[in-house]
Amino acid sequence: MSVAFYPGCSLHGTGNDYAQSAHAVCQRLGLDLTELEGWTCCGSTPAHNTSALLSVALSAQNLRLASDQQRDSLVVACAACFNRLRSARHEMAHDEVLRGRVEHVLEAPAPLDVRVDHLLELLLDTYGLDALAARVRRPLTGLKVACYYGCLLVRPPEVMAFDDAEHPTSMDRVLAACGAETVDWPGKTECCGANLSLSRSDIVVSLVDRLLDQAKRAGADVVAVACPLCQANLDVRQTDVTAQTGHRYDLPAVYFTQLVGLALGAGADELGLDKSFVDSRPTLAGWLS
Amino acid sequence: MSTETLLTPSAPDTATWKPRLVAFVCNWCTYTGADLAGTSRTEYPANVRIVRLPCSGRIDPHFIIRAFEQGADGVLVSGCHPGDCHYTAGNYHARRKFMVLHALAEFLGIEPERLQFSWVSAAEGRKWADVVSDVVAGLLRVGPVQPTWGGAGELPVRSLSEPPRPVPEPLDVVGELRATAQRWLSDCRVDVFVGYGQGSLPGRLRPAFITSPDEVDQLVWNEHAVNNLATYLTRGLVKRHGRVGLLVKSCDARAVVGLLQERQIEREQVTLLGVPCIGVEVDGALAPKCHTCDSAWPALVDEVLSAEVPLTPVDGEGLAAEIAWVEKMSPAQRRAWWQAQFDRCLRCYACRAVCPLCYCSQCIADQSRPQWVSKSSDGRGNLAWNLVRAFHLAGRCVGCGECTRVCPSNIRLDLLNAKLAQVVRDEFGYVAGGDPDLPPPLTTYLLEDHEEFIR
Amino acid sequence: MPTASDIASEAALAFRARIEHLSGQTVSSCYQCGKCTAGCPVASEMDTDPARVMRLVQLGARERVLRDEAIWLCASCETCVSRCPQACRLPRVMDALRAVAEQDGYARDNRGAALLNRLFLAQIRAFGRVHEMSLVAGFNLASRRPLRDVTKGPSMMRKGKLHLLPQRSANLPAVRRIFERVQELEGSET
Amino acid sequence: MARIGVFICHCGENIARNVDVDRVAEAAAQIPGVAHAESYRYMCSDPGQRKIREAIVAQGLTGIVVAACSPHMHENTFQNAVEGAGLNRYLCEMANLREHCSWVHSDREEATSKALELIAIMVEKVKRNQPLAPIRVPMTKRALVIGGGIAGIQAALDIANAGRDVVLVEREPSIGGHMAQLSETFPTLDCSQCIMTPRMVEVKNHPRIQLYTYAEVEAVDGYVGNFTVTIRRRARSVDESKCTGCGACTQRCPQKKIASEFDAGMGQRPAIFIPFAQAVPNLPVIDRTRCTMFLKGKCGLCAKACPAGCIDYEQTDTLVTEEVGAIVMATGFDVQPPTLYPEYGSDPDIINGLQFERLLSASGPTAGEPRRPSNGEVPRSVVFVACAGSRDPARGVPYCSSICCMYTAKHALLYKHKVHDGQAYVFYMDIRAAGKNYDAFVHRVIAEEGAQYLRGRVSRIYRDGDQLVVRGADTLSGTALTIRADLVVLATAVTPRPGSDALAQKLSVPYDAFGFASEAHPKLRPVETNTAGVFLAGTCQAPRDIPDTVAQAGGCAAKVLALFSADQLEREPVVSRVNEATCVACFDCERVCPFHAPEHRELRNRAGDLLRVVSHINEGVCAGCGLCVVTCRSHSIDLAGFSDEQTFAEIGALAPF
Repeated sequence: MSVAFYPGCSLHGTGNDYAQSAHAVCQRLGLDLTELEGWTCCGSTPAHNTSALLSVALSAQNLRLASDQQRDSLVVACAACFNRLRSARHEMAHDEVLRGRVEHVLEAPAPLDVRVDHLLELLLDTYGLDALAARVRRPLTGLKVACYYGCLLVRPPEVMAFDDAEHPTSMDRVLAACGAETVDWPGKTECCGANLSLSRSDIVVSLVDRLLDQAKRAGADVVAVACPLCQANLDVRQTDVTAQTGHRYDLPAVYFTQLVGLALGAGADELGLDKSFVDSRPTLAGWLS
Repeated sequence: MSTETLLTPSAPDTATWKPRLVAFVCNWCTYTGADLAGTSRTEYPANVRIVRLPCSGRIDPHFIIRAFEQGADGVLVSGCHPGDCHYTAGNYHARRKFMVLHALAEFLGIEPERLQFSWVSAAEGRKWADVVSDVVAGLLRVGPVQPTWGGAGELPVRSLSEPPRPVPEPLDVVGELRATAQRWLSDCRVDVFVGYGQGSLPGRLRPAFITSPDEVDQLVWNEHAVNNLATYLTRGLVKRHGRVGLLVKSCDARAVVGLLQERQIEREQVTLLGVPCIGVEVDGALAPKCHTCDSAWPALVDEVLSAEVPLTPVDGEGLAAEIAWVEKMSPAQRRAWWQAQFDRCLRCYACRAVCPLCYCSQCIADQSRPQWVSKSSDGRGNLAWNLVRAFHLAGRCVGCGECTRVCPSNIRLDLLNAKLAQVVRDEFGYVAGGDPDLPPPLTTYLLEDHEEFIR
Repeated sequence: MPTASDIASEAALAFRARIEHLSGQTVSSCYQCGKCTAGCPVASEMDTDPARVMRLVQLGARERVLRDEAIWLCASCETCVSRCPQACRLPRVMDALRAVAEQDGYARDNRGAALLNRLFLAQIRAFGRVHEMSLVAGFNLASRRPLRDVTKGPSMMRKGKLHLLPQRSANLPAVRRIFERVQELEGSET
Repeated sequence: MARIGVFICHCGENIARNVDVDRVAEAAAQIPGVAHAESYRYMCSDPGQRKIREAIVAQGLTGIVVAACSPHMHENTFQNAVEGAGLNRYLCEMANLREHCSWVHSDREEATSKALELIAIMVEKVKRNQPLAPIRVPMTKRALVIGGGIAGIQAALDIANAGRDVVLVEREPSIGGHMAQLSETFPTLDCSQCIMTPRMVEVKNHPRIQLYTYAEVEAVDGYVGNFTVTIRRRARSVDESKCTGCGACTQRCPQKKIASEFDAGMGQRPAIFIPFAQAVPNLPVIDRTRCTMFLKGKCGLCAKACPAGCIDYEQTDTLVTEEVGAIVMATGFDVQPPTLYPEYGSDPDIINGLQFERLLSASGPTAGEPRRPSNGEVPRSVVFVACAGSRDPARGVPYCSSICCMYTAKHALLYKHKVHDGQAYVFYMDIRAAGKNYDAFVHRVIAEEGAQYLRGRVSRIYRDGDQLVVRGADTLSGTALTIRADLVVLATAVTPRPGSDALAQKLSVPYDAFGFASEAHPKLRPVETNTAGVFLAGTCQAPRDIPDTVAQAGGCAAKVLALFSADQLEREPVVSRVNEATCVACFDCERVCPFHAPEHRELRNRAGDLLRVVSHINEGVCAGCGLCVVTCRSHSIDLAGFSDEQTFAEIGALAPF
């Protein structure tokens, strides 16, 4: 199976620590994570806010590139891009009228031959938990992790077909294979406010406040995420939370790839652990040799 | 030469032509659904005429044929959704029959728009109106039934994909055959033994009915033993003679299975002597049915003659290739092709006489109140007869090919039979002539039977 | 406030039909159970909660719903979708409302999500990708709050999370063509 | 020579507006065989019917076509009218000019010509109609009632009290059904067991009722008036003739921690148990799936404890056969478990309404004190969620379960009565309180008892420490709200009893997509089914409350008694008949018939020698679907009223349009 990696805009910007750690993990596991050549923006929320056709077409353009480059699967790390790409594929497959319109816009047949997989699925299904566990050098024993899936990985369930939409465990299983103890907490799939971060940061602050509170009370040392937007909200907004509510958490929000990389023996700089606002290094010191 | 077509053409003035749609509907769901369309004042085209019957299970394929004969441009068949049947299962049975009919119509080149099926519940007034509008729109698209003559004559009757093959030397079993028959008759195991005897023409065999051990020398076996002796296995024969011994090739034995299933004969009334067969002759070549026959040995036997059977690989596609060849034609071409065939039908009913599974004491083709099939040998009657014959054999024909062999007009009845056997196999997972304890496929159903062809 | 005649008017019905068409959702199937509101992360911030937005669309209360801030607050988190008893994809309705609000000029003064959408798409058009730093800067400028999050930028830059210059995708022409053809197709339909 | 009369109805303006009735009448008179044609404003009215009767007599008509509305509307009316004039009622047909023509086609020209054709079609049919006589068959005047809940009990008592024998079969070890499990009943707050128990005892002591508990219907053969029912009596492992119900065995059983079915899992029972104190019969039963003796082959404590020596580990199931003439299906309902929605999760403190009933019942595991299953404490805050599975086409059931609004209100009230300082919240979508005094009851719960009603659904429930967090909405104020609760009670959907679909199949009763048995007509034949002689009582047909169930059960009893009131059965003569001369006895008819109507008939000569065996349709069983007719290749079967000849004649009249 030939895969191409779709980073998306954020992983080339604010989420570059996600990209960095994802590459570090895949390199150690011997998984090819070559970037899709000439990728373009998936359109994200602004596109589907504006035109359903534009949204699907912008995503389909990338599927088309992958198809032209003879890739079987597009692997995505950013939950938001993943959602757009998989939705676009789903909608083209299930709505003939839309498919026709997209084909008209792309001036090419709909690229339905390319699958869209999330990095978690790559680890779980392609690589396998047993194989992953066998590669663990520094088991994360004793580290309590609250896995945060957010919205876009799992919803809508009919489209995403990713895990159990209300009680997902994919990330928990991956991190458990790395030796971490994942906590059960009610915030797993609650929304962090997503791109309201720019336009209505006050809303995001109150949502993040609740999430951090729940994670903290569940006993988590860190929150693990799979989306640059979630990470930014949970991490960067912690100072605003304190300013707005007086609650202080100091709860690091790290990418799950950073934790997996850690378990596989990668160093802090290689994983970009230096890049978050709430420094995770003190918490993770025990596993940073 | 008949100038009528598969579907009686109207002579339409295209400008004012209005499609004529006949709807056969069940009383409880669709008729009531159409009532609801009325109470809801949901307008739909006036081209439809409803014939009310108690259940979709009461909708006889003959009614549909007759509607086309009467000049309908299209027929709509509609009943209750699965699970809703007033009679619990009528629609499930109907669904199987319609599946076969649908495939048959398509195979004959009748445009799918002309024969449509739907489930409309008593609550679906809107759906009824939509279905009628849709079907009428489809008929407007395909237009009036077009005459098909001309052009058909250029098409060959037979595909050339399978060249004739030589007939192998017959196995030498005659001695053992006569000895076995003699033993059975002497031991009073059977009262009559039915095998092959020498015919009056060279290279032709006739059935031999041996009732005395002294007569067994009349029995012969060679490559001309093409007749299906199961045809003679009737209640009358049993009544006249008592227990029957029957010589069966593997294809004949399959017909016996059908007769057992349909209780035309009791198992203990017949003793089967299997003869290993590696092919029989038709028109100087290996019979078409033998191309794809994969068993020299009959499955259902009491005793079997011994012989060393050379291994011959089954490599022919046989009728499947020819079916594909027919299906590759456009619907109009197919219709013309079949038209040309049916036009030649003399209504001699040799096909009926020779078929082991056509055993009715009074065939509906001979009935006159009502007259199911027009008796004259014209386009209308010929179509009805050939459709009825094929439909009655759906899920029952064992593919012995006798009907086609005896047809004086070379009508490809075997293709019709084989096509429906394909449908029955693919859709219902059933092959005729296998297990005598299985119910025939058109007398049973599965909840999950396909219904993609039903709206 | 809409009057009874507004609600029953042809214009009201046409508005509902337009939203149903654009969203592909049967808005009239909503029976106001409120499960969307109950699970919505931002419902408490909305003057008009999601269920009520659906009701207003059912009534065809165009003016009121298109001017409502609520339609710009939906975070497209899809929580409602996964729990809706009528399997309605409410965020699609919100998308449709935003698109109509944008087309019909109701979003011109919006300094929040609508503005962000425009800037975001402009970036895709310009580079094929989005450049976060100039997006944020542009947004803050245009929304006349240039100092928002002013402390975060330098720190992000230090951490190597922001690049000064935008990247340009090699397939920028293809992206521009997509925008053109979508506009062409949708323009020809309205 | 046929003399057909055609009577065209204007239906006021309903037909006449779009169909030129006068022109149709003129043209109809020209159809060969038509001796009389006229139109009238209202054919179904008295003067209209009189016109038909007079014409029959005056003109010597041999068949009638009434061109009016749907036969489903007035076929019976006109058949009666025809019969009144001395003509056989089956010589009357209707052409549907209203529902199928004037109401759906606005082009007057098209509608008029179609109307004429519809008449022509029916004229051709009626020419070939045969006079038919109702079918009479003998019957056994004894009824079977399946299910011993309130529906079955009521039906059995009503029939037995009217002097007919009843066989009552109950699957569980005791009769009583769900009603015996309930605490108090809305809106009167009668103690459910107090009103139920005397009925149960009455059943047991009734000389005309044969009661089988712990038994199931295995097979049903035959037809209305003449059913043969095979009943499987499951082994109780207890000798019923000797047991006194002293309960010594149940006390000695070492297995004490089995979730009690009667307590809906809220309480526990031993492996040998009497389901509840007032059980009828008051006999224990061994649950063989949990009994140590059956699982490990040793124990025998109950046998040692029994003073009467009636424990019998060797007992086996027995089959009994009963002859009955009518069957009442009263198999009842279940409620879905409280775990349907993943967003609500599964938590011991999230229970369904039936479980809460057991917590509220004086005979329940907490003696009527509401307590949290997780820790046994009295809940200070309870959230009730109505429609927790009902009216949810996406993931639950689309229908309304009908009883939840009322029992939830009752729950809130009983909870407030028992926990005075507790708070009750009720999430609801609509309050459906259409019964007598129901609405006042709900209002009382809201206004006087102080239950906080919130109009909206709950989106999510999760545990936070010792409590549950419930996130719901109140759509009336347009707010999302969060409530911390000690207990959540979900009014889960009412579904048919598992296995009732299999039973319906045995009875040849259709059922809907959810398994509820289908009545013959939703308005006019609500307790009958399409299988003659089988009737429906209670919630096996649709969710309903106790008064409706009791009323329906009474209706069933009346139908059964009416059936039994005649000496012989009379049936519609639309049945199949076999032409024995041409039948080839393949018996495909037998294979396809859903009602097992075809039988084997032996034809013998005068000397008694068997000539042939042919198919024979039992007219008492035949429902008239015509499936056998189509299946018969030799067309030796025909259907009276919808014969091949009639249908061919109809088709023959179709062309040219």
